[in-house]
Amino acid sequence: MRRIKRHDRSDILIHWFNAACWLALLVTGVGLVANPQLNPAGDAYPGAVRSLFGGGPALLAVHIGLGIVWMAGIVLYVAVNFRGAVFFLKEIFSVSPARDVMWMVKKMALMTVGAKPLVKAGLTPDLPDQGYYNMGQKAFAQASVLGGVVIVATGVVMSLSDMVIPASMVWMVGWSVTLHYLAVGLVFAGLLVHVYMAAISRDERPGFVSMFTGHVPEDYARHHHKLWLDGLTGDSGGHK
Amino acid sequence: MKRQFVAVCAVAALVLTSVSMSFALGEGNARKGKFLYRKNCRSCHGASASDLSPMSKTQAEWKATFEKTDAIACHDKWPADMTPEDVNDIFTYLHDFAKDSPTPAKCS
Amino acid sequence: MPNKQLAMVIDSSRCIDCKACMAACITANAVPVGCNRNWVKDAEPDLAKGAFRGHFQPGGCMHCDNPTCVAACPTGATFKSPEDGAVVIDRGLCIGCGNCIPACPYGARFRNPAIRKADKCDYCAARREQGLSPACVDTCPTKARVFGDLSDPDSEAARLLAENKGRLVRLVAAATDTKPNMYYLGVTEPRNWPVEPAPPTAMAAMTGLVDPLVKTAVALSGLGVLAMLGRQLFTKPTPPHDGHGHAPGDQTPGSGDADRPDNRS
Amino acid sequence: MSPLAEVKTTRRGLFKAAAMAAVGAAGSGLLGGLAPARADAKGPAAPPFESKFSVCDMCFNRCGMIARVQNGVVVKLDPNPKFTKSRGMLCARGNAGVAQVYDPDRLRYPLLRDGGRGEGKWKRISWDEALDIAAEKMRQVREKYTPSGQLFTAGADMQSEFVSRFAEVFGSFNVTSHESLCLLSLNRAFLDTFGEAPYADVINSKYVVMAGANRFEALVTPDSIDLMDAMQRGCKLVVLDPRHTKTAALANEWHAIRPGTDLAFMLAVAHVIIAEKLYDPAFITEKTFGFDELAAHVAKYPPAFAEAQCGIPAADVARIARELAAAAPASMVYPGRRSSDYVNSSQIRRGYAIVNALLGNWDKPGGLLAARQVGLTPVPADPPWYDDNQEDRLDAEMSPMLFEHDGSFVHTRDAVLSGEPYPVKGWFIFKTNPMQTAPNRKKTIKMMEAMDFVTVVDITMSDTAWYADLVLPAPSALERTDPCAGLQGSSACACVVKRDPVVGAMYESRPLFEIVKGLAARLDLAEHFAFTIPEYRAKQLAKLEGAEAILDRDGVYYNPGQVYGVYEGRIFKTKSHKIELYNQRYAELGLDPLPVYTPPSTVAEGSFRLVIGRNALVTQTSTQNNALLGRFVPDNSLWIHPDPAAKLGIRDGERVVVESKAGKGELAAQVTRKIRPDTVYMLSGFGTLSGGLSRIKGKGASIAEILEDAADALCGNAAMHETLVTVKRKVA
Repeated sequence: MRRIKRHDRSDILIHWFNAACWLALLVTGVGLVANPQLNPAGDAYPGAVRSLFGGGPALLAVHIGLGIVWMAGIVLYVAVNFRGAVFFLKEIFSVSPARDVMWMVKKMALMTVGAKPLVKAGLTPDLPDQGYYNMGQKAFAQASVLGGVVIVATGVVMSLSDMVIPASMVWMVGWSVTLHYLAVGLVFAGLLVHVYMAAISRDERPGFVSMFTGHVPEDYARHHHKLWLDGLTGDSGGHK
Repeated sequence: MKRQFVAVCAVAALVLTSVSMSFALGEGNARKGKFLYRKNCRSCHGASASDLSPMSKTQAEWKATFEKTDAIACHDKWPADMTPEDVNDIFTYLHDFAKDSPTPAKCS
Repeated sequence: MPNKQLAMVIDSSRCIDCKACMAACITANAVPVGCNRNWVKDAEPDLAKGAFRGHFQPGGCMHCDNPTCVAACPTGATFKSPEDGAVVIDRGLCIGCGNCIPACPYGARFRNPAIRKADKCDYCAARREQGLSPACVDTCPTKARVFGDLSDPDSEAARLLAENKGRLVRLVAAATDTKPNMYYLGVTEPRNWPVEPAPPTAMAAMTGLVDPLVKTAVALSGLGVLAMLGRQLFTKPTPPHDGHGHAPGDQTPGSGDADRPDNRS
Repeated sequence: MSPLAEVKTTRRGLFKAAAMAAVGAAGSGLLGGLAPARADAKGPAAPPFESKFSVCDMCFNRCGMIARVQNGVVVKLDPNPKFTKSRGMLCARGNAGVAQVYDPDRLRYPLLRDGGRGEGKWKRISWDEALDIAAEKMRQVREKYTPSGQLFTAGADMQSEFVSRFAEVFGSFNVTSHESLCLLSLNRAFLDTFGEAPYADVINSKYVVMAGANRFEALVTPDSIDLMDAMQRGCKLVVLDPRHTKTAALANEWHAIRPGTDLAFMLAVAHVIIAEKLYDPAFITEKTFGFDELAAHVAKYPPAFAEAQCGIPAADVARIARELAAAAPASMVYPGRRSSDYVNSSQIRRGYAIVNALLGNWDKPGGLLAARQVGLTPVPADPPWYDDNQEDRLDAEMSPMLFEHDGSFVHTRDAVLSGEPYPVKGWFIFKTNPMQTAPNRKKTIKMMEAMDFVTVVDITMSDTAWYADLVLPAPSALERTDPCAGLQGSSACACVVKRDPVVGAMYESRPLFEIVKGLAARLDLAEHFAFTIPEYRAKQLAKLEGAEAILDRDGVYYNPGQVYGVYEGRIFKTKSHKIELYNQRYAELGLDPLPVYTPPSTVAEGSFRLVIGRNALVTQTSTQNNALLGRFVPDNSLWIHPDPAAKLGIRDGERVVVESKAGKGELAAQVTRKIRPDTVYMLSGFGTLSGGLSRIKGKGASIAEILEDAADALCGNAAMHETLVTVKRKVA
């Protein structure tokens, strides 16, 4: 079967780099929230992580360090593969309401409650054709990008709070905490689905594998990303 | 200082007549007296065993003491070159800064 | 409850408003210009009405048992020390968000412009490490400020407290009892100055809105994943490399749906 | 580049260097970095500090303290808990001693005037050059005008005795101290009543009348602390003050007395005590002189008289008299301290002394205490005799009851200006600032101008230094080895203290002792300073065996001794050898032997009596540039009552111009009911001329500029409350 190139090396690298950073930042970041009114991972979690890292200040330093690494990695990726980045952004933010939103609604229903309710609602269970990314992927990518921007911006503000932020702008730090938490929380909610879909769901296994190999089987591409496949010319494949 | 001393001693000077000295006690130069006291007396009465300072006596006591200089215990040890004026200066110093004087000598 | 409870017992009737406590504190703790970790309040009499008796009231962070500042801190940088019951700030963990400052009814906290972080009285932790009492207590001319461990009945503070049962005053905001560990003996003035803690909107939004929202989103998403997982576990597996994008639902037995291998998902 | 610019540049450069090495003004980030181990995880834990004993120098009280030193930097000053005179406390100023050491405006090296007097142009010179010049100028003055042609003025400092010693061996009779701008009237009055200036046993008192004193703000140890302790135990405090001071605010009773009428109050109290026979007849007979004369005298001063003069209801006056007498002998009229108020202040304070005598509180718990001998041995010089010298002090003939050791600054200044009785052309000043503390600054400037050469030794560029010819930098108290000093703290203690350096002398500063030693060497007087301070101390402590070791161990040495009843079997050091209610010497000099009430000058409509004072955060001008204290008292303001303020259209916080015959000043108005409508008040220590005090420059108004000069008729103490001023809203 023909294998179609879907990701090049920098795409794969940045994806897993991003994933690793996210995991590490999440583990450390959640440990930095210590307030009985919040404590998203339970009251014992912050203490445990802090002692693991040699105290709260050390944990904070590690978290900030990881954040810097994360940002630097992404910047590097954009520098190395600028066209790829632009393609990615273009793809994820091009949403066709009729096709993509309908896809999303149907897909969510099929994945959880099955086709019956769809039929009852007068819809066919057929999913509209999708492009390079399906709408689920787009939605999560959008959340990741927008959330990422918020996370980075607020993270930078918080990290700089004791270096350059003047007294009159302390409110920014306070709001940064809130927005950082909000953004991480929402992206994390999406992340759960993403991880499930990619790593656990049998259906998406070829997509998962492509994140290592860079290639997908043609029929998988046809089934899942028909519009993309249709748009490809020649054998060279790839999305560029 | 001089004026007050004059006033204070005016009555006394009239009443008292000096036996051992040829002139009235007082009206000497207290500053010179301080110098002479330190030069001549402090070797024995200095800041050592037998402390003696203006504060050691009242004005009346100093007066009584100096009315009979011959009777002062250490009189024989006084330097030969000490003139009656010198003695009067010393008296004036001791008297002016006596413990019941208006300006007692300072101490710690 | 901490093993110890450090506290200050203040006889404000002894205070002469000389501000030695403030000067000592500034020096001991390098408190920057424009900030103070402690204070002396002045209950000025109304001279126009013939009153003349004033009252001076030394104060500072009250190291409350129910600290609203701790509740306002997102990172736990401000916490009640489990060792001695003091409310302290871990500067290394403080991210300078400023949430704690308006959360204190006593105005005891400030943003230290030199370090750009929250600051306040820590009962002179560094001095205590070296066996000294807090600078304000040590220096106070009239010994209006007494400091000690309330759990130690032999401490002067505990003794004073025991001796003055029934005439102890704790200054609290009208609607919020933070259970301060600063006790005033007998009459003290002024008394109505503590304000209601007012954590900034950012913090209120975080605890009241953002946190429930995030947790709900994560919970829903988690439930969704569980549902999908459940569906996946109880259906027959799709061949891993057939490249067919079968939605799991499609293979659910008894779902009644036709198998549509050409379904483009 | 002008020399001034050069000096300034260098100063700034040096400051930077010093700030790096040491600590900037208190509160700077640098101090933070050097503060004791902080809960700052970002820096390594600071090492534990060294603790060294010292003695505070931020005012005259000399409280024992412990300096905490870290890496050669003083980071904190704490009270010495073993120091009972201060009851183991350190006030705000004491705490601010750190900021004094690290004041960025500290003088760094000798400066020679390089422009007009007061113009602020200086040339940096070496110490050798400085001492050569100063000595040569002194030699010239001595040759031209006799040794007494050189004036010496020293503030309250543990090295000031070396100024007196130097003056003595140099041959000058003209030494003035800070005291004649402060407390001589009080000393005069009590000395002429009891034969000595007493200590008040406040802690054991049950009833204290405090007039013209503000003990809860102008701190005196142990009195201020003891007063609070006594009050906690039920002692009643009655405050007479035209101002609502913090002392008044804490008192049981406050009467806004008309300024300058305290004597009427005291005479009326005496009247009531005598008329109602509230005294102890045995005490009166046995210990006092002139009771009958007093009784006849005060018959003229019933409480109604006091009411008319003081504005205090007669019934209150009588009641206070009765309450005082009922609590006697554990009751007192607090003697006070600064009494440089009126031309008749000695007589006013005689009134205080007489009431105390009637209360029979002398030498008794809760009353007035005699000085106790601490046991230090004086180390006198053996000065040469100069035949070619003046007869007496310059100001000797200007006051009938002058203090030989203190003189009168106000009179001395007049004599310098007139050149009579003889010219004085050289002036050596150590750590005192008459330019800012003596009334009528214009005259002090003229006095400076009349001088051939003025040398000032200080730690910062005071206004006085600003007008000098040669300015020599001295180390602060924490950087010096100082001789022992004997201190008495009322009934608390009689003790000895000393100073050893806590840190090394900063910059090129040299202690006064080294300076006069250097001058003496150049003037062939070296033999009189042929000792070190430790050697000098050993002589001082000759009779106190083991004292030195105890001083090293505790920071203070106590000489236990009898506190009460020391006068049993002893005479009073007065002419009659009794407590002189009636002063015989006054009578002989043609002065009032009993204090005769003279009303203060009338304050006309539209004018005010200016009263001055200080608070617990200010020691006149010696703390004026202190960065820490400046946080509490950044400026002075004019207290003015709302009624006259309204008439004058002055609102709180507005700038006003205060003007007297002597001069004027501009400052902010503080419209407050804390002051009588006929009186205005301002804090001392502001309105400087010096360009070397960056923190205080341009702030507030100077009392010295506005106060007119008057002097106590008896002892020549400055009379600071005789000045009437007008107040106008400053027109922008």
